[in-house]
Amino acid sequence: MNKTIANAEEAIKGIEDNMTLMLGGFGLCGIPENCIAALVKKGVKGLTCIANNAGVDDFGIGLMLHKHQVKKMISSYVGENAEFERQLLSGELEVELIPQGTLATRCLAAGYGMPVIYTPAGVGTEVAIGKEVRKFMVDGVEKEFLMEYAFDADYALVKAWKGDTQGNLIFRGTARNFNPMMAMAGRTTIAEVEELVPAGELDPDHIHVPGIYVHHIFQGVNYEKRIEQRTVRKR
Amino acid sequence: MNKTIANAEEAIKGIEDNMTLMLGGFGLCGIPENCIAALVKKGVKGLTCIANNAGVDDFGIGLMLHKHQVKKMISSYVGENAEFERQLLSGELEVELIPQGTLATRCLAAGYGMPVIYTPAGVGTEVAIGKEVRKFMVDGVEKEFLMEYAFDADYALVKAWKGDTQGNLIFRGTARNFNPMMAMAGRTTIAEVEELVPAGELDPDHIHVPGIYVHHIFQGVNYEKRIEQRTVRKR
Amino acid sequence: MLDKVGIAKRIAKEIKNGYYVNLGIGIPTLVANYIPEGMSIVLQSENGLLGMGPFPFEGEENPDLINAGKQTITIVPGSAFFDSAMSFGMIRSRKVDLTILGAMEVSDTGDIANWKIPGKMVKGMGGAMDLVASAKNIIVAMQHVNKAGESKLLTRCELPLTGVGCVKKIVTELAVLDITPQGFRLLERAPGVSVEEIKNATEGRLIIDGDIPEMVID
Amino acid sequence: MLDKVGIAKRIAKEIKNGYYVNLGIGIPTLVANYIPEGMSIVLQSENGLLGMGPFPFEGEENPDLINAGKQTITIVPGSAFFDSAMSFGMIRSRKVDLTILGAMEVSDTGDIANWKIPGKMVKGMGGAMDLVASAKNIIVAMQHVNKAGESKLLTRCELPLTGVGCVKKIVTELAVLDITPQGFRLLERAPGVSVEEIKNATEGRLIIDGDIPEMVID
Repeated sequence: MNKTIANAEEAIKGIEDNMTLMLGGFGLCGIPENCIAALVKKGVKGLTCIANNAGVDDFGIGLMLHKHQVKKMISSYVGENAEFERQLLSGELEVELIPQGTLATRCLAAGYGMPVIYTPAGVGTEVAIGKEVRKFMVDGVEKEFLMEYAFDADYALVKAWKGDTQGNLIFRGTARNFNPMMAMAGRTTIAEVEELVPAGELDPDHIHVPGIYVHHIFQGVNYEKRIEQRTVRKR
Repeated sequence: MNKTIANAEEAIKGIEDNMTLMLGGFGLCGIPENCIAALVKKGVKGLTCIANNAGVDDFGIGLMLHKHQVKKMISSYVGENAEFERQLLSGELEVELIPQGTLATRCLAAGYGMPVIYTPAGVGTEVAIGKEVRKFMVDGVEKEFLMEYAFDADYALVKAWKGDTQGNLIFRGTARNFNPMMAMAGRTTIAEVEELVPAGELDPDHIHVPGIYVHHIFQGVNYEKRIEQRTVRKR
Repeated sequence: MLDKVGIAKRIAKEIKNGYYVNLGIGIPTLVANYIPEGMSIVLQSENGLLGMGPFPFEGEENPDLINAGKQTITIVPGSAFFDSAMSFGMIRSRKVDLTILGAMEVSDTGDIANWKIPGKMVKGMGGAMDLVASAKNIIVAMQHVNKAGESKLLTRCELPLTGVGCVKKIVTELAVLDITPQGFRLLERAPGVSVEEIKNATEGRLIIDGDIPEMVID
Repeated sequence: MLDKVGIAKRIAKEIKNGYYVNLGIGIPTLVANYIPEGMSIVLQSENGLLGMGPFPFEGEENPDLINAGKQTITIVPGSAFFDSAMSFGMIRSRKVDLTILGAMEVSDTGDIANWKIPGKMVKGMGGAMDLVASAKNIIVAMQHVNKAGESKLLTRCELPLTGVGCVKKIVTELAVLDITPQGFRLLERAPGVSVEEIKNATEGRLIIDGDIPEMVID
C-alpha cells in the first residue's frame, strides 16, 4: 500500500479555497514547512487553520498570513507576529482562542471517533460561553466540565522525522507535539518527513502514527527548522 | 526519582481485600505474571478485576479464580475457562461484559482525565440498558452514542518489555494491548518488566508510557509467557 | 451450495486494492488466504496490529505476537503495533475500510446477533460490538439456515443484538445478498442453487429483481 | 521586599522530593535554578516532555527540542517525549504534583486572571486554562501591587478569568499567602516588610492570625 507522492505541490493538489486545515507544530517546532510553502505558492484563500500557533512574521503560518490566505485561526497562542496582529485589529482575520489541551483533545477525539470530550479547562471563563457545562464526580467531588466537539478538518498537514511508504510515522523530540493527533484527525492527512524509507525499515514497536491514518507521504526538502527562542548557557 | 522495588510481593503490599484492580494483557499475552502469582500467594479476596479476559484454568487470572479471590470480573471476553464458568453459574462470581473498545477507552478516559466518553458500541443492545444515549452528528448523519464512565481502579498491574528506574515503559509486539492505558488509569500503578534498566538507557522518543504514570516498577522473574492458541504453517 | 472455503473465496472478491480490513474469527479468517495476487491490502487485528501476516513456521511462534483470536501470527513489512485504545480509536473513526465477521442471525434491516445465546454460557462480545457500531462496510459470513433448517436471515433477530442496522452485505452457503431499505436483496446464487431454494431459506423480506446470476468463484 | 529571584527561591522551598512539576513562563521558570541539591524532581513541559534539563551549551541548540516557552532546552536522563494529547491527559488526570505560574490578578476565592487584558492585543491562553483547571496544587508567583500601587490580590478579579477557585498559594514580593474559605491567609512576610504594608497592599479579604514570621530564604 504505497502512499508515496513526489512532493508538497502534488500533496496539496486537493486543497481548495475555504477549506479547513490542521497544521502540526508547536511554535516553529515540527511544522510542515514544505506544505506551507506549497500552499503559499498555490495561493488558496479563505482557509480556516487549526494550529497551536500562527508562526512568526516571515516563517510558518506567518507566510500564509502575509498572503492573506487565512480567514480564521483556531489556536491557543498567537503572539510573536505583527502581521497577524494587524489583520486581527483590521477585522481581516478571525481568531478563535481555545485552551491548548482542548485543542489537542479535540484532535484526539476526531482521530479516535469520539464526537465530543469533556474538559474542565475554561469552566467559569469566557471560553465556556455558549457551551454545555456538566458536572461529574472526580475523586469524590463534583466538578464542572465543558463539552467540546471533535474537530472536522478537510486536511491535516503534519511533519514527522521518519516515515515509510505505508505512511507510518515516527517523530523526534518535542517536534512531535500536535502532529500525531492531527495526523489521526484529518479527513485527508498529508505527512512530510525528513527521511522516507521503504516499508519494513521502521521498527513496528516504534511507530507513533500507524499508516492507516496517513493518505499521502513525501520526503520534504530544504528544512530550515528555525529556532524561535535561542536560549543557551555558558560552558 | 527511583521507583524501583524489589519484587512482586513488595509491589502488591498495599493491595487489600475488596479493591478494584486493572490487569493488563490480551488473552495470556502481556499479562503481569509475577503480580498475579504474588496476589495468589497473598490470598487477598473479594477483588473486582478489570481485564479483557479471565485467563485459562491454570494460568493468568484463572489462578486467582481457582483460589476464589475474585468477586467480579469486568471483561469483554471470558471463554476458555471451566472454573470461571462453574463459579459464574453457581453465583459465586459476578461478571460484567462490556465491548472491548469500551473497556480500552474507559481506561484511556481515566488516564487522560476525561470523566466520560461517548461510543456507538452497544447502542440498541443490552449493553445500553440504563445508560445515557445521546445523538451527535457524524459525517453529516445523526448517530447515537452511549455515555460510558472512566474507570476508577485502586491499582493497575501491567507488564512491559523494558522499563527504567523512573518508571518509563516500552512494550513489544501485541503484548502492548491494554497495558499502556491501564498503566495510565490506575490510582496506583505497578509495572513489572522483563528488563529493568537505569534511567537514561531508553530512547526518550520510544517510551510508550512515561514514568509519571507509574508508581512502582520491578524486574519480573521466570516469565512463562504461555501461548494460548499455537497456530503454525508448514515450511 | 458453498462450503466454508467457498464463502471465504467469494468474500475475498469484495476486497479492493488499498483496503484496510478487519477479519473476525472463523470463516472471515480464511478470507486472508484468497486475496487476489498483486492486491495490496493491510489486515488490522484489533488487539493492536496493522499488517498481520500468516501463521509462523513451526518453531517460530512468538508469545508476544498474536491476533485477536489469540493465535500466533507473523507480521508483514510496514506493520505497526499500537495499544487497544488506538486500535478501537481507528475503528470508531472509520479508518478500517471493511469488516468481515460471522453471525448467528441477521435481520432484513441490517441488525446482527452474534455474541450471546440465552441459556448458554456467555463468553462475551469481545470487539464485535465496537466493530459493527463503527465500520463503514460490514460483510457477514454466515450459514443461511441452522441445523434444524430454520432461516437465520430474519425479519427480526431473536437472539440478543450485537448491533443495529449495520450489516451491508451477507455471503452464505446459498447466496450473496445486500441490505436495502426494502429488506434483503438477492444479488447472486451459489453454484447449483435455485432462487426458489434461497426464497425458502430466507424468513426476512427478500427482493428478487430480474435474473439472479450465479456466483463466479475461480 | 523580594526581587524576582527571591520569589523564585521562596517558591523552590515548596517543592518536595519526588514531585512532577510544571513551570510557567517568567518567574516560575527561574524556580528550576533553586531546587535544593539532592532533591529528585521531574519537570514537565506541556509541549510534550517529562525530564526537562537546563538550556543547552552554545552551539548545541536543537530545533526539535524546545520547552513550552519555545526556548531551546536539553533533557535529563530518564526523560520521555509524548504528544500534546497525552501531555494534557496527564495534566487533567492530576499526575502533575505542582504547577507554578504567574498571574495578573488573584481573588480571595482562588480565581486567577493571567491571559487577557481587554483593549490590548490578546495572544491567547496557551495551556494555562488546562493547567489551572486540573492541577491539584497551584502556586502563583506574582507582584502584590501593580505599577500604580494598586493591589492585584482582590476580592474579585477585574480581568477576564483563566480559572475559578483553583489557586492554593501565592508568593509575591511582599508575602506568602494561601487561599482559605475565609480569604487570603498571611503566612510569611518578605524580609523587612511589615504586616501593615501587606495589609495595605491587599484589597481582598486578608486573615492575619497571630505572629507572622519573616520568610527564610537559603
